[in-house]
Formats: sequence, C-alpha cells, structure tokens
Amino acid sequence: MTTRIGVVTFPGSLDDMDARRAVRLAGAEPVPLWHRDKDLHQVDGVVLPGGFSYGDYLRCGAIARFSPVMESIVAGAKEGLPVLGICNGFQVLCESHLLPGALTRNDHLHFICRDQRLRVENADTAWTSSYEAGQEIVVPLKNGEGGYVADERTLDELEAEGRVVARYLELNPNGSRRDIAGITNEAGNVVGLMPHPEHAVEPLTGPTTDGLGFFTSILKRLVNTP
Amino acid sequence: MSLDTVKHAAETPETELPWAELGLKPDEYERIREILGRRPTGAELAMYSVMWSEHCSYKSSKVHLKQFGEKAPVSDAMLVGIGENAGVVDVGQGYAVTFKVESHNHPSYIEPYQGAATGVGGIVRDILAMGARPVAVMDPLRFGAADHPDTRRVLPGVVAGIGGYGNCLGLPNIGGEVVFDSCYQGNPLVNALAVGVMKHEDIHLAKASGAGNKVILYGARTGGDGIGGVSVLASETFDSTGPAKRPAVQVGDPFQEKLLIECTLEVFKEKLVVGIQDLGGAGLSCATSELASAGSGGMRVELDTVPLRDSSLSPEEILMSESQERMCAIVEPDKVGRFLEICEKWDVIATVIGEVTDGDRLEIFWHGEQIVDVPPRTVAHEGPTYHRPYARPEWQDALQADDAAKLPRPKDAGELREQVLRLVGSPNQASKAWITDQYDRYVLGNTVLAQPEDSGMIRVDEETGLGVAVATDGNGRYAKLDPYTGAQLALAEAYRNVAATGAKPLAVSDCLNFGSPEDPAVMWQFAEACRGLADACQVLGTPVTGGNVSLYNQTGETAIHPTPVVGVLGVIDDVARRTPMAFAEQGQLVYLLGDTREELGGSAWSQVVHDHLGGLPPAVDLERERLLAEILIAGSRDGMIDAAHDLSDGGLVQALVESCLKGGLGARIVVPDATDPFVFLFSESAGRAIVSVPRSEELRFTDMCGARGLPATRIGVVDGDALEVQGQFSIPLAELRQTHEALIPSLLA
Amino acid sequence: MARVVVDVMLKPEILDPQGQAVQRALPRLGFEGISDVRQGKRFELEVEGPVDDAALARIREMAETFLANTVIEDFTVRTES
Amino acid sequence: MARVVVDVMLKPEILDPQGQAVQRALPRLGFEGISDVRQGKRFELEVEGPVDDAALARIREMAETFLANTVIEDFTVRTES
Ligand SMILES: Nc1ncnc2c1ncn2[C@@H]1O[C@H](COP(=O)(O)OP(=O)(O)O)[C@@H](O)[C@H]1O
Ligand SMILES: [Mg+2]
Repeated sequence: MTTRIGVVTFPGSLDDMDARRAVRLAGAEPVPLWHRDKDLHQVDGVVLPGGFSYGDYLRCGAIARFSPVMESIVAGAKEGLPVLGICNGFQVLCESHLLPGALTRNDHLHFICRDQRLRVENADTAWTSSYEAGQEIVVPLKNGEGGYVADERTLDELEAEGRVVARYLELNPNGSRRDIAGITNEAGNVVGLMPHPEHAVEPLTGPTTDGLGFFTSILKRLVNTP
Repeated sequence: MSLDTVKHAAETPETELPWAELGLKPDEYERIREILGRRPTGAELAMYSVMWSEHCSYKSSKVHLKQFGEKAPVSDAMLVGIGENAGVVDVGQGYAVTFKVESHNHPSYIEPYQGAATGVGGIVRDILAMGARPVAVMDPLRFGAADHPDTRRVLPGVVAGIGGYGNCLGLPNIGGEVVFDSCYQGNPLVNALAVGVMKHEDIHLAKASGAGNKVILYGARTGGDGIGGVSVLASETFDSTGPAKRPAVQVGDPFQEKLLIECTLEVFKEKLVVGIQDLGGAGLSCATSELASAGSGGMRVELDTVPLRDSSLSPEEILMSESQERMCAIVEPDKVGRFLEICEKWDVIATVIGEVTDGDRLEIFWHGEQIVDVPPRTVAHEGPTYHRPYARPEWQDALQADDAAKLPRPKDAGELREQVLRLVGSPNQASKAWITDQYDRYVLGNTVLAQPEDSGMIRVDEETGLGVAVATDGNGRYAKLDPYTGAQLALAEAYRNVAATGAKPLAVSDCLNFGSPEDPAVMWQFAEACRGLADACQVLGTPVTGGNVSLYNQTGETAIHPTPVVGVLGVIDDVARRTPMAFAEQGQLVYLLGDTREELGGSAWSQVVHDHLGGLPPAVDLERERLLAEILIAGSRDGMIDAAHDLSDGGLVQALVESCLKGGLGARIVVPDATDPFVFLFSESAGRAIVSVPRSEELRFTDMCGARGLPATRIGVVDGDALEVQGQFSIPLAELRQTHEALIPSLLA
Repeated sequence: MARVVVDVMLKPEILDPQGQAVQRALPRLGFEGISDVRQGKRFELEVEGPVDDAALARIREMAETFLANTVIEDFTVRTES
Repeated sequence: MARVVVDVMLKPEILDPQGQAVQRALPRLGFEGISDVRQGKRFELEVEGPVDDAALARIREMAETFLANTVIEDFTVRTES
C-alpha cells in the first residue's frame, strides 16, 4: 500500500506543488488538501508548505492557523500524525502552538534566498530518520521572517531534550537564536523547518538532492510502524 | 456637480471641459468632438484622455514601431504577434510560451517600493491574460550613480518592491540587469519581464464577442488609485509640473494577485471564458474599450455595479482608476454561475458589470443614465498618430570623433592588474548578489538556471525536459554613441546569452526607454533604435512579439541615454543539456570564440578608468552572431562544452573572472602572439564567447568550429585558484572575489 | 461608529531589528538624542455599535488570540475619539 | 527619559491590504461587528533630555522625512507618560 502524504494549499501557498513533487519523488502519493476542508482524507502524514498564506499580512502563519484544515491537523498531530511545516508551514505550526517559539523578521530586514548549509542534529524524528545525526546538508533557504525566537528557558529545554532538529552552519541567515533552523515537538512527529528541503530533490533544479531525506524518512517510518 | 449625461452633453455644446488639464491637445479635443458629433461627456473625456495618452496610444512611437511587423522575419514559431497583451511563441510539444517586458519607470521614482511592485504585478497580469500560467519574472533595472544619495533611496526600495511582490506571487526571479549611470539620476528605469506557459489550445485573446455574453469584473475593489496617472505620468515630465500633479500612488496587493492567478487559471481550465483583458494603465476605460473594439459587437456597462473601495468616487474616476489586481472577462450567460463559484472558492470578488451587445457602440450607464456612447475603436485603436520631427543631433559627430582609442592605457603589467581589479570591483561589473539574493529563484521547482547565469532557464515539461531560456540586455552607452548599432548590440547580446546556455533563440520582446519625443534629437535616437532593432531581428530570424515604450525619461532638458532593453526567448529540447557559465573542472581547455578587434568606444574600461564616453560602439556582425549561436547550441547538445559565457561589457577579462568565481576554479590564460594584452582583455568586440572544453572533446569541437568557419582560439586552461595571465599578472580568486562581491553591499547595506 | 486602537509591540526581551535599524540610521540623518527605538504595529478598528465593556472585552480577546502573538508580543487596547 | 510615540498609518485613500486581510479573517474567527480595520506602524522613541517644543519639532521632521513615507502615509507625534 502506498503511503499517502497530504500537502495543504492555503490561499497564498506557493511551494505546495514543489512539496507534492518531493513527496512523489520520494515514492509516496501526494494528496492535495484544501484549507477550507476539514477532511484529511486518511493521509499518513501532512506537509504544510512554504509561501505567504493569506498574504502573511498580519504575521506569518497567523491567519492560516484558524483555517478549518488546521483544526483537523492540530487534533491529528496531538494523536501522533506526522506533520512537517516548511518555512511558512513552520510559522503556522508555531502560531498553532504545536511548536514553541515564534519566527520573526530577519535581523538584516531583507528577504534572503541562498543555498544554506545545515547540520541535522536530531535524526530520530518522523521526518529526519533517513539522515545520520550530525550529517551536513545543503538546501535552499528563502524567507523574510525566519528568525527563530523563544525565551531562554524554552531554548534550553529544546537543547536539553534534543529537539533542535537542524542548525545553520557557516552563516546564520536570519538571526535565529542559537542558529536554530528547525525544531520538533516532544513526540518527534511534528517538525518545523525554515529551509526548503523540497527544493533540493532533483540535481537539475536544486543545489543538491540533500532534501529528499525528509520525504523518505516519513516513508521509512510508516513502513516500519506496525 | 450634476451628472454629465450624453443627453446633457448634446444639449450643452458650449460647456467648457478641462481637456487641456487632462493632457489633450486642441486638435485632439476637436477630433473627439468630430467623432461624437457633439461635445464629450466628462466620462467620455476621461476615457479619451487616458486612452489617447502617450502611454496607451503610442502616438509618438507607433509610426516607428510599425517596422517590427513590416520587417518581421517569417517564423513558424509565432502564434500571436504584436498587438495583444503579449506575444505567444510555439516551443514545441504542444506548448506555447508568452513573454513581455514593460516599464514602470516614473512610478518607481516617486515611490520605489510600490512603483516597482505594481510594475511586476502589471506585467504578470498581461501574461495571465493570454491564457498562460506565469512561470518566471526578470527585472532589468537602471539607477543613477551608485554612490549618489538618491540611489540609496531608490534602489533598495525598488529591489524590495520587486522581491516583495514577485516572491509573494510565487514566481522565481531568474535574471535581469542592474546598471548604474548618472544619466538615470532622477529617472531610474524599472523594467519588468514575465514569462508564461500554456498549451496551444489555451491561448486567450482580449476580445468581446457574442451578443448577450456577460462582462465580469473580478479581483480587487476599485479605489482612487493613480487616477489620471496614465496621462500625467506618461505625457509630462513630473518635475516640470511640480508635485501638485503627482497622482496618487498605487499600492499593490500580491496576495490578491496570487488569488487572481489561481482563480483565472481555473476558469480557463473549465473553458468558461470567451475573451479576457487585464486592467492596467487606464483601468476600466482601457479594458472595456479594447475588449469591445477587438470584438464583433458593442458593449453595455452599468458602471454603478463596480465594487468600490471608496464610495465617493465619481464615474469618471471609476473609469480612470488604476487600482491593481483586477481583470475583466467575457463569459457566456450559462457559464456565469460556474465562473462566480470559482471566484468564490478563491475569495475573489466578481461582479457582472455589463454585457456584449449586437450594436457597435460602447455604452456606459450610471444609475440608469447614459454617460458614455462612443465607437470603441476610436477610443482604443484609432487614437492620434504623430509624425514627430526628428534630426540627428549636431553633437553626435563630435561624440563619435572623441575616440576611446586615444585614452591612456596601462603602462605595464602592474597597472594592467590594477585596472582589472578596478573593473571587476566597479558598480556595473561588480556582483549583484546582494540584490538578487532578495529574490526567490527556486519557487515552482523548475528553475534550471538563474542569475548570475547568462540567461534564466525554466523547465516547461518535467517528463521530456523541454525548457525555455530568457535573457535581457541593453547598453545605453553604446546606444548613445550610435542608437542604430546600440539597439542591435542589445539584441545581439541577449541572443548570445540565450545561445550560451544552449537554447535556440526564437523571439524578442523589447522595452524602449527614451527621453522626450518632443525633442527631435531624442526622436532621432528612437527612430534609429527601432530601425536597428527591426533590421537585426530580420537577419537573426527572431520576430518582435511585443514590448513597451517609455518616453519622457528626462530631467529638465537632459534625457537619459537612449536605452533599448531587449529580451530574447529561446527554447531547449532538454534542459539537462544546458550549459552553465562556471568553469567546472580543472584541466579543461578554455577557448575564445570569435574575433577580437580594438573596440573600446563605450566600453566599461573607458567608463571605469577614464569616466569617458565617446567614439563608436563595437561593430555588429549578425551573421557571425548566428554562427556563434549555432556552435554554442551544438556544443551544448552534443556535450562538447561544459561551460560557456558570453563576452559583453568588460570584455574577456570580466567573463573570465565571472566563470572562475562561479565555479571556484582558477584559470591560466595565455595572450595569443601578436596580440596586445590590454586589447585582448578589455576590448568589447561583439560576437564572442568563452567556453571550456573537456580535453576528450577538443578535437571534435575545434573541427566543428573549423568546418563552420568560426574562429576558435585556445587561450588557456582551467587551473589553480588564481586568474593568471601569463607574463602579465596573477590575481588569487580570493582577492578577485573580495573585490567583486564587497562593493554593492558596502554601498547599500 | 467608534474607533478602537490596538497597539502591538514586541516584548522588551525580544530583539527588534526594525527598531534597531531605525535607531542606527538616525544619527546619520542628523537626528541625535534618541536612545532607543522600538517598532510595532497599530491597528485601528472601526466598531459598529457601542464600545461598552463587553465590546472591549471581545476586542481584548481578539488581540490576545489573533492580532498579537503573545509568545513574543504585548498589546494594549484603547478607545479613541 | 521621556517617550515619544509616532503613529504612521496609510492615507485613507491608499489601499491597505494588511488591514483588509485582518478584517476579512475576523468573521471567520467569530468576531463580528468590526466594519473596518487599518494596520499601521507604531514607533516608540526614548528621548534623552527634555521633550520640549524644539524636540518635538525635530521628531516631527524625523517622522516626515524618515519614519513615514508621506507619499502614501500620514503620521502623528505625541508624548506618552
Ligand atoms: N535586477 C536583476 N534581477 C535578476 N537578475 C539580475 C539582475 N541584475 C543582474 N542579474 C543577473 O546577473 C547576471 C549578470 O548580469 P549582467 O552582467 O547584466 O549579465 P550580461 O552581461 O549577461 O548581460 C545575469 O544572470 C543577470 O540575469
Ligand atoms: Mg551574459
């Protein structure tokens, strides 16, 4: 049976097509999910893609959080449904309080698009098990509000519990606290990531194919769980 | 004021209207009275004045633009030519591609962020209106001196606006230009290009046919944005009229436009649309009159049904408003329900505002009273035509006589090295990464090449690898020295850039940025540039499919350099065969293709080292450009070359530096015998490129060049981590990189 | 119709790059004597009906759950004439 | 140290996509009765020395030339305790 991964389209989502392509290249079946639709169509996992949901006019992800589909996703995530939020998706996860902290305006105040080196710190989450802990990868990064912030206690907790999933190497592109590029919840099923692994899945269109691991990880996990 | 109805206008012929304030000339106003057989109503006057403005009617330029059609080479690829929102080109496998470049110069000077943002929004709607999914944007930009305080105001705003809008639309930015020259102080050039892809059967046109079909306005509500903007902005220099006449600035809402795109593509997919037009300059005046004029019947519009953002707007203002993110569709009555449903799905407001009639008039009503009754063609397509006087300026001879050959040259190898560094660290040759890193180049996942490559390349079909490449170029310095040749050089460069990546050039779009057409010298530059471009397109077999003219780019009496910007679109059967610019492997051989003559007029060297502009621009040999392109395409297709980079401003040394830095590999270069090292490195002879050839392919490659008669000179090898010109100098890549990359951030960050 | 204003500012302990950029630019532009700048958001809400305690309470809830992200932002609500 | 607040709002005739997005979202979140939302910026400036007329005049100039883009925005300056 093929693994079905839902990819949500909010008005203003931009990388939804790319996320579906990445899911397909990883060998799973992408299932489009519509923001107004509560029904998750029995998917085995969900990707919240990048973009500017609802224009990101209030705060990134702030309006998307209240969409019908998010109600189901929040409920599902609490039951263990694997959810990956990329960029705007990460922002939606923080706004939804599935992940702690928030993403703020880049410290240099510009949108930045670059090929970013990362270290995968935690290779035990639903979305990172194809990697080795400590593995270095290069994937595109593109955001205007990607600076991860949380209070010191939360940051310490994330570190202590190994919940920092990925960290920026060589250059911190947005002023994220402790070079954090991605985090996970306590259960490891919800992951938020600022860089874009879905743009590094084909040699022709990405700087590397290092991003594919996020999408194969979920396959591996679902195949292995009874 | 009471409503100025058609009836009232007929009864009050003596009423004076402010036609002069709206930018109409006495004879133009007289002509409107003749057409209507009475005085126009206020609403009619509003429509004629915006539609007959320079910006909408091309009244000064169209006698020259005609040549693009008359001299157009026969091309099987051309599906839709000049006159529609954008041209459409067949790229094979059932796909068609549309692209167009447009200017938003004056608004971007007044309000850089919004001016540039709405420029992107406008060109994307043009592409969408053809039936295509927009897939990429590019932004040829020109600013005043890099270190001028106003450049610090204008440039970051423009770049943020282009990024803010394009990134939020989800369109990769795949290339453009950034040029600094004090002639653009006070007149920055913000041109924007968009590319779209569709299947042949999805091509849509802007015409209203079928009596009884409904006219649907959808997208943003109409507000007081840019009222009169078209006529004021395009027909006057704003500094001469003072700030009082500055129109309200238009604010873009890229999120609304993204919804408009998705919603429009969905109604296309369900074949719900008979004709469609975007609302840009001149807003509803333009959309209704153009749709009706191009269609078979007339049109009746109930203007009071238009959804407003500001309820105090008068009918004239509604007709002239340039509120962004709106489209107008013609839909059969039984499909209206489904059309509105799709709009609702995307949270897009849609309103039936009128219908196509079987008459031949455009009639507009306001709460039941008729305020417009005009033959639509007279508004949209039969505006005034000027044969403005033009004359070669008397200073042209002196300018051309002021030959760059006489400028002092570097005395020794040390000075040569120093001038190389000054060149690659000068504003126009320095890396633009600080700017282009603010643009998303990855979104949609089909970007195969983006800046700083020679052209941007987009995959069109994931299965077959079919793709298109686009490059834009323009060199105002060359065009100032000789506008005919300058326009041809712009085309030649863009054509060469497309071929350098392995794509076959197919078609052209152009944006002609000039000073005031009322100045015979400027008009001559314009006429010469059109003639040059049309002649060159004929030889290269690349028809002009559309474009844009921006006049009145001047401050007081001083015009900008004549600046024709040319975009070339090419096709490549399999993007996997593309050629990037970076040297990729140590030991590969570097070949220089083409002939190097001593050509320094208008060169980057003459600007950077001597602040000089004089002499003649490089000579153009279009047959040579064709041959070079064929070799570059064959080399790419057959795997004979691993890197290619065209030579343009800055000459050979600039190209070498860029190819080295991009790949992080050095090169050892040998100056050929009997060649002056300075000329070898800095000359800007056209029709040249460098390639890197794997040793295993050398014979095959040189045989091909030999057989076809293209000079190919082995000038060195990819090697080490410095750029070394033997017997002259060696510069470590780290030093080159520092010089090349540090300048722009130091000026702007 | 009455206007209610909601001001949203980053909490003091959260870095405010926009405010800092403004502050850094001021001396260059010839403005001295500003020791700190914070940049936040101001929302102007036009309220139908009376702005009584109940209405204000609802708006406070709206600010808390929606207009501000209380992980990083503080807000104030007030009526304006 | 005194605080001066500069509020910057888009001019009424200028499209405010941010405010509109908020307004459109409100009914969906169960907040009715808000007929218009405008979103602007709020700057809090900490001023060294006395906030006298001269200081306010300087800040007004700063707002005019720098904090606000008067092509599309209006601003107000006021002291806050
Ligand atoms: N404003 C811009 N936006 C996007 N890309 C740009 C811009 N300016 C320059 N570039 C890119 O930088 C590269 C180098 O620019 P340029 O030196 O003008 O190229 P060329 O010499 O081929 O005309 C090209 O890939 C061009 O597309
Ligand atoms: Mg080039």
